Amino acid sequence: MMEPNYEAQLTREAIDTEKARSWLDDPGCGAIHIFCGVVRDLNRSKTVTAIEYHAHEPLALRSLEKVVAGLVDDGATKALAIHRLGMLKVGETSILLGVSLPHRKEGFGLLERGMIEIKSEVAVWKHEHYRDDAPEWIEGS
Amino acid sequence: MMEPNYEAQLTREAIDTEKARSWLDDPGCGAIHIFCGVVRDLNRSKTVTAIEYHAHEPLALRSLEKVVAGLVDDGATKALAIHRLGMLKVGETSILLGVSLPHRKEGFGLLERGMIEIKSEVAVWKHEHYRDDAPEWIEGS
Amino acid sequence: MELDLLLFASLRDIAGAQTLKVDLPEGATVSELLEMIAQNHPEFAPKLPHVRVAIGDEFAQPGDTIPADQEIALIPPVSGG
Amino acid sequence: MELDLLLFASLRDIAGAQTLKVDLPEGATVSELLEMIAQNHPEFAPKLPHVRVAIGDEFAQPGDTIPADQEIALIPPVSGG
Repeated sequence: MMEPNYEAQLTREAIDTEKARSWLDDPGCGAIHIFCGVVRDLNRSKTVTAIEYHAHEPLALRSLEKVVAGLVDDGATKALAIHRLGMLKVGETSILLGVSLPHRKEGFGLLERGMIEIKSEVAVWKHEHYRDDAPEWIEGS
Repeated sequence: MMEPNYEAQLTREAIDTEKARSWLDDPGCGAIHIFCGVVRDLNRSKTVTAIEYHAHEPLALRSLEKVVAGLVDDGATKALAIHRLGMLKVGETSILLGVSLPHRKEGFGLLERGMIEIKSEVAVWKHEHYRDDAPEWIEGS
Repeated sequence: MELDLLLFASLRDIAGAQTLKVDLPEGATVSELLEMIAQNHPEFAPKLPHVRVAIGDEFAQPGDTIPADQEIALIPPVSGG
Repeated sequence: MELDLLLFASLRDIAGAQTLKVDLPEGATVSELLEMIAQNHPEFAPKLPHVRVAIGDEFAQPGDTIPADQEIALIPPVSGG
């Protein structure tokens, strides 16, 4: 039986970049591209202390699967997306998107497109917590 | 004292993607981009069993430093390049290039440019080992 | 038919709850659902132009019929990643 | 002055060694070094149009003077990454 060549996950555990790289590994691939979206300490001029990521889980997972399946359709040998949910501190990875392919050239564009699709289609919302203000839901990216 | 915001390394140890991600981490960064070049099992129609990476080490390290310094000059908050040397099996990472920055958009182009510079300027050579032929030096990429 | 619509993000704050109970005629479409909410729950009206409806694990089209046996959700603009 | 030029990749195979001993006049430039190799070691001639010279940890320009006290290397087209 063939191993599936794409994978989408929602998780409440810390995302391990090395484990993602291992999953993407393939003997025919000379290139592995990984993008990590990370919680940063500043958004819209407010000091962010943490972000809670909340999802419509079945819908989000389905959309995430469509994104990685699309990347494989368009040339990735393997594609992996993992979105973290729950409360994240500054510096933690909220999304990891990765692709492997024989040569690196097309990988940059595939990851960029995948992230645009994730940002517009995956049913996840940030509830941002600030040092000096009440938490806010972010809608639209 | 300020931490340096770029780093270049030559190593004979396996490259750990998660450790690289941690080094790139910065509270002001929402994006971490990592590219791994990996030994693949086919090159120029020959079955590759291993590649030995050989360097002019001082020259290679200096060029690698210039590449990552250039990425920081052009907008990366941090930039890291690690080139592995010695004998590598199929599937192992030979080069890791990573950048972190506040927003992801510019990161794809920075990594792509950095890899082009590494491929043309860093004094490292592949000695490819094949299943069915004598090993060959690769010159030019 | 009675439905508990799933709410997300700011819609939960507006409702003060995770769901919104609505009563719809059988065969109502997605756009009829949204019109009904705008009329009966005007506190949601400013949000609705940007809200999509999901049926189960798929986004729905305006003309789709609302089924009685699947989860229906109101999806404000997403902000994941 | 006598120099041991560092060789890499296919240049090592051609020389059957990791270095090439050359004797240069004081003040010789990088391009004079390459011309001298082409004349005295014709087995390298086909490679030289694509070879760069490094002085210490920097690539040199054709007009640079070869110093006596730094490592001089012949750099064929690289293939790392």
